[in-house]
Amino acid sequence: MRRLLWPLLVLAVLLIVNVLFTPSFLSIQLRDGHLYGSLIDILRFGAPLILVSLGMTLVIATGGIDLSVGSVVAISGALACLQISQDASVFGAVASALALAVALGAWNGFLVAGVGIQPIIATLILMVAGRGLAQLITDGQIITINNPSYKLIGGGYWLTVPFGILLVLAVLAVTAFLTRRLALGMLIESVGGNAEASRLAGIRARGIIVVVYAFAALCAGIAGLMISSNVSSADGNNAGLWIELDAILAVVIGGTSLSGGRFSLGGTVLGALVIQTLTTTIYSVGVPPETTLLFKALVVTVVCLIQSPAFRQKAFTRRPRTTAPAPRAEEKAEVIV
Amino acid sequence: GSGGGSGDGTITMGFSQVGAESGWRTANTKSVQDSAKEAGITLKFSDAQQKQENQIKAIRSYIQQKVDVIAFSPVVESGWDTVLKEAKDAKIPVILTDRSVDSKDTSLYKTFLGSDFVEEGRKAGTWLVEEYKSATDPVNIVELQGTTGSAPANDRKAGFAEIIGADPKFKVIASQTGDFTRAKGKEVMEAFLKSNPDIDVLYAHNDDMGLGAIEAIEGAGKVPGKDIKIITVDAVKDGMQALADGKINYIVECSPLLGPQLMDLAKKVVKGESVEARVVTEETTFTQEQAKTALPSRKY
Amino acid sequence: MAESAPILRMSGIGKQFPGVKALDGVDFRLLPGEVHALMGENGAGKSTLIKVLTGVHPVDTGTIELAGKDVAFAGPLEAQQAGISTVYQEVNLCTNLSVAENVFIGREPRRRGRIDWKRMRARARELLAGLELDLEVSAPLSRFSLAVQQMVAIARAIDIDARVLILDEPTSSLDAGEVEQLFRVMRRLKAEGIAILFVSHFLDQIYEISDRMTILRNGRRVGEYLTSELSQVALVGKMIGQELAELEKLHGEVKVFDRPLVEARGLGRGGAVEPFTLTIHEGEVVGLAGLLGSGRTEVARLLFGADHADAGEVSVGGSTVALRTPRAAMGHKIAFCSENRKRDGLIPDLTVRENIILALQATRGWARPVPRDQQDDLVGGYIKALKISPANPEHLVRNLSGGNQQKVVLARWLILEPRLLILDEPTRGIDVGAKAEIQRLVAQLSDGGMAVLFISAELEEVLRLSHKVGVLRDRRLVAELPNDDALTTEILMETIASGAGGAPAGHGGPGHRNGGAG
Amino acid sequence: MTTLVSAARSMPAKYVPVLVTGCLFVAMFVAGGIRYDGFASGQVLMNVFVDNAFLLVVAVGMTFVILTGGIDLSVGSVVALSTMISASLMAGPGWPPYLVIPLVLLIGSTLGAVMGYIVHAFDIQPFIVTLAGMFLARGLCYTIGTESIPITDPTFTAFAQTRIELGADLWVSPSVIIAVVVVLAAAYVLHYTRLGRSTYATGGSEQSALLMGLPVGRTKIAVYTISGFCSALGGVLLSFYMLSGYGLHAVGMELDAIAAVVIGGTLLTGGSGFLLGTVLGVLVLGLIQTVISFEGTLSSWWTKIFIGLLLFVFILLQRLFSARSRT
Ligand SMILES: Nc1ncnc2c1ncn2[C@@H]1O[C@H](COP(=O)(O)OP(=O)(O)OP(=O)(O)O)[C@@H](O)[C@H]1O
Ligand SMILES: Nc1ncnc2c1ncn2[C@@H]1O[C@H](COP(=O)(O)OP(=O)(O)OP(=O)(O)O)[C@@H](O)[C@H]1O
Ligand SMILES: [Mg+2]
Ligand SMILES: [Mg+2]
Repeated sequence: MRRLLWPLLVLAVLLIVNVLFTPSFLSIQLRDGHLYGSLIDILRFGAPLILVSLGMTLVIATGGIDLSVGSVVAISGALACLQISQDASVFGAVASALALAVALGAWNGFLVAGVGIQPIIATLILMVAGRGLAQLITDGQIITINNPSYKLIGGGYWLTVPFGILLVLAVLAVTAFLTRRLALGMLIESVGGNAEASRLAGIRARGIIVVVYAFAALCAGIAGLMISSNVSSADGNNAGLWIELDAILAVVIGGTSLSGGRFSLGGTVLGALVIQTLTTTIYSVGVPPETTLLFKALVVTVVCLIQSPAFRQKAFTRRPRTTAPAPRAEEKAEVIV
Repeated sequence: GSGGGSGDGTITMGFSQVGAESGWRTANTKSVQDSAKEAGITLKFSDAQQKQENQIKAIRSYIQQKVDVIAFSPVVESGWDTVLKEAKDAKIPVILTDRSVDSKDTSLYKTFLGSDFVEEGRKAGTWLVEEYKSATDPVNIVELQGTTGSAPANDRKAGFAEIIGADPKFKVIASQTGDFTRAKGKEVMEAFLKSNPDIDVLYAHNDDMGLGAIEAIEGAGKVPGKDIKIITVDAVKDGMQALADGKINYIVECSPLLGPQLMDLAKKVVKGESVEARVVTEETTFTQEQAKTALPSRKY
Repeated sequence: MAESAPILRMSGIGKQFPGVKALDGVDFRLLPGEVHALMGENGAGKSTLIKVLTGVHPVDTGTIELAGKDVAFAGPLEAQQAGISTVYQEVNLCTNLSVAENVFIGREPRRRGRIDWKRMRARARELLAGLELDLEVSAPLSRFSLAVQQMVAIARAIDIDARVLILDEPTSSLDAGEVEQLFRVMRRLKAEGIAILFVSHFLDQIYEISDRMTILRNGRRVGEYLTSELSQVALVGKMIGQELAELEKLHGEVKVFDRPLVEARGLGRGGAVEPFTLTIHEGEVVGLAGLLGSGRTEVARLLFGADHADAGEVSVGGSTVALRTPRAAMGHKIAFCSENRKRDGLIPDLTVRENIILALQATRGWARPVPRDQQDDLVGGYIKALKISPANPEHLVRNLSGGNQQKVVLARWLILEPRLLILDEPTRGIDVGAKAEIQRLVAQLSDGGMAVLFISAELEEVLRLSHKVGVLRDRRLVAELPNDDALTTEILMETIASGAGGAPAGHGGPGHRNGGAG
Repeated sequence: MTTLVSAARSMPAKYVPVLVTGCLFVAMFVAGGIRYDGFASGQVLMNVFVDNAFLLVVAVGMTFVILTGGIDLSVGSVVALSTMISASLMAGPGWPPYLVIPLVLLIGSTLGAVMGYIVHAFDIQPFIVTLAGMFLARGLCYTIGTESIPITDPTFTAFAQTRIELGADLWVSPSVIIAVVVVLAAAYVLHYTRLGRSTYATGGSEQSALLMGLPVGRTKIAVYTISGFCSALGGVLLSFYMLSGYGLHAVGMELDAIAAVVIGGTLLTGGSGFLLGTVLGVLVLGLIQTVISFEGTLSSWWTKIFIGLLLFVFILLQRLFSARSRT
């Protein structure tokens, strides 16, 4: 996988920078029967982003985009916490939150595939209204809950490993199975690569698009549960704010083109890890908040430049080039008949 | 019939809120709405979703709708002159809540009702200085700032820095934005804990970030409130609970319950009575003991 | 013809793509006032040579001289400015723009700095009239068939004042009449001293128009010959490196068709094709003949459910069916290989293997993948049968040569083993060797009971393959002729021109344009 | 002689979406007038312009970029940066506006040109390049200062508070005039210049445009430069509107601009759309905002849900009507 080489390199450089500032950065200990260390933190906090990005990858591969994932994150967390705060069972709360997420995703898919609205606008509707919905559920307050089994999802550990990481691995495995073992991946890439040709090849593009948006929303829903469970509270306004942007960025860093077609799940995971590592680096290196964004701009620029073959070629090989003594062809005055 | 209420005696107020970005803000909105109902004032409410341009638009539309009085919580201090002048030309009095504006022409608004964020920062600093009065070792402080650039973040940081700056033993070893949210507060604190082995004090610009940080501290095997002392601002219910539980050491109140005071002012202003140019909300601070007594009656 | 100094000389040109050596030390020269044919099998490197010349790809080795000066163009823009006008193989126009703009974009007539739309449209109309094409020039190009688009691309290229004109397979979907128009213009340009580089897989066209030819095989130059001195047989031999067996007669014995497979009754679509009635029997090959834009493609699309019919009905195997989507048609084992491989066929970013099994996979749904070894068997088989090169199933389709891409699309549909296979210009851009192979395959399949609807601008091909020929004119099915020994291309041409009882085509007045269309 | 393919006489088919959008806008305005007192006045409509002049200018730049099939996420931050630079230069060193404004426009255009160059020369996806630009511009704002800086320059304030009376008790701000001029100029460029036409061609098919010998690279750099210029100009107009510079101004404005362009019927994949559509898109967003403020009793969350609903109904009707009239 040569494509993944460059994001991997950037990730490595970021980690090295961290080690220079915090020598113990790479160490992982067992504390209270939990794995503990900065690397674990990156995975743990990166888990929701990875999930959202996985769903986003498939959406982007169909040539679409989903701006509503952030709102779905908030909605699912809000609904689950609301129910738990009203003494519903954790299982019921989780199930209904995810069901709602899937329904919202299917709605997006319906607008895109059924009504034919451009994806960015179709999902913008839910992005705006969904925030409102999440706040409606929480009544604008932060719902705080205290439930150990719910806490497991985003803040707990299982066999010393943070449960969130296991959850991500599971979703990743399922996604990889569906898309790479079964034929879903090829059909998605085909629809994203050339929609009309796919239709004429007999692919049911509509169904696939609805499934993909629903899947993205499901991933966002799980991420929402994780985020709210991690802090034992649901914040309708701030949960998942701007996560769609980070997710799209992760997908793009991972080498998937925004114009649809080929996608790479591994690349996306790597992209999300780069973003999360960058965030952690900013905290632990002590970049002042005012310059955080400059730092981010710098890293993103470097990442995208280094990933570009054109840039590498221009930067590392210099080939002299003769140009034509180009006599400008004049326009014809007369039309030849 | 919405506008021109002065004739039939009922007052119509246009209120432009910043947004609903936090529980604090929601409590603020609710307080305004409830008190308006109690005071018999017709309230036109609009949410600007954090955007100054939306607030300007809303105010302009209130002028268009000929309300009796306009109240709003400015997103930012600057840039209100134009629209306030329009309000003045239309002879509609304006009340500022929560934050002031920096206009030189003070005739553009009748009064400003709200908290003083710098003062809140100072109160937090003062408690800290008092708490470590006898200590000689350096005190390592980490700070969780609010949203970069937002007024409370700027002012609470400045007020705090002003007080502790007097004594070189207080050192802010790390300061980072937590966007006023629990999740970010937790995430940033985890990173702080990894890169800075000995943290003595955490100053968070609001309760929510403090609450997130508490989870991070517990996760690192330390005891919040003991190993690391915690100061926050706001005094929302969850924060007060943590304070009473001994996980937070000190909270500076920033009260969102401006509604009753606002309605009183509005009535006076509409009648043409003179009001004070600056009305400070009644706010206090809480220690752990005070929290235990105050908690049962806490509304938000 | 007197040998003057070459206007263009390429020497020792080499071009390496990842995994493929597309050009290897090729020498090439072009004289002013000649039509020079570049010949070779699919994937021989013809298009690559053209792209390297015009700066689409940088050269690896070798030099290019234009009028005695060394040049290396950074892109088509520079090449164009230096006087090289090119029609690339795939129709490369902006279909979202109007016809007139496609002809003139980049060189729009202007008045006081602003584009003079009126003059531009007028000139476009005039220019196209020179090719005997009467189009609504302000309509977006996407509305027109591929053949028309090809003509527009040609019109654009010949209007650019150039010293060198390059035409890479401009005639692949043109009918005989259009080709004649093109040749007329080419002869005139040639007389003006312009050097023309011409690529085509139609040997008759090459012999009609070209003065000289250069033959490529596997990226190497075989040699340069005067057309008059090389026989067709020798040419083919040099292209494929061996003698081509005589085209055997297809469809040996006369068959009787008594089991109708697909019957269209009064099927039609307003503005596209008038209601028609057509019966296709099992094992029968039905050819469709007609001029450019006569509605052949529309007939095919209706039968496949790619477009909605607004009149009539279709029955398959005796029972009336609704062909609302391509998927529904595929459910009845109807397959459709469209004429526009770039727009309606290929998924450029997928591999050859994936493109070939796509339709098969679509019929199975996403949950039942075609097992990998079955994929490899099928794909490997067709790569061999159709001589797809490079013979690597994991190659990206976008990197294949035009002819090889066409074979991939064909393979996709052959693999399905449908009961009715609709082929719209299936041999577009395919070399002589492979063309014979495909024709043999079609004949073989129909002998095995498959019905074929065969559309081609090449009447010989239609005649060779079909049992029955439907003739379209002005979007109307005007005749259905049994392909007995009496039917010749001349008769066919006559039918096309006059229609069954229709008046002979006049010269393209505006009234003519909508003739026949409802 | 050849049989000819005719184009049906449905020439204005490409104008249908814009037409439908326009009609729906009018319908929405009428509905508002029926529902709310004081809504159906000319000044309400004028205020939509006054309150959205800067967005209009920004959306014009975005239209260029989207027409080439690209996207520019940096516009909001560049707007903020422009307000910040203007305010700080006038407040600190006391530069006069006639120096500050050209400088700001230059900075915006340069930022755009650099992004366009990177997109073109290194073949990197516009999304990621302009996202980096977005971080950069916003970061530069904070480096200048985290507080909001008031603008007190007399010329500036005078300009900001000028009202241009249109008669019949209607007025607009000078910014509206500037925005209208920008729209007209942009429409001219798109329709009557080679740059405009190669913008459409590049969006239709970049590869084809390249093979047709169009200056694709130059076009791409040009559209991002235009977008940068428009954002900077939008920033100047926003400074007039707000009379302050602030790093948190115009957060998320890129989404508003993109939404306006797309609502106006421009395809995000490029190559198809009209500037008039963008104008209508901005007006629709503005009108939705106005409806919200006239509604006046919505809680914060109902506000969002209501905006979403209005948007949904609008888009749905737009789709349905343009689909129907096409067949
Ligand atoms: N961009 C590319 N990347 C990789 N390989 C390429 C690329 N373009 C062409 N090739 C390869 O170069 C070889 C020559 O292709 P080229 O298109 O020149 O053939 P051609 O002679 O024009 O064939 P055809 O008659 O089918 O058009 C082919 O093997 C093709 O697969
Ligand atoms: N209403 C219309 N207005 C303009 N053009 C149309 C219209 N309907 C169809 N066309 C164009 O004309 C073509 C109809 O001709 P069609 O392609 O069916 O004929 P054909 O015989 O296959 O011609 P060709 O050899 O050009 O492919 C369509 O492909 C389309 O591009
Ligand atoms: Mg070729
Ligand atoms: Mg055809």
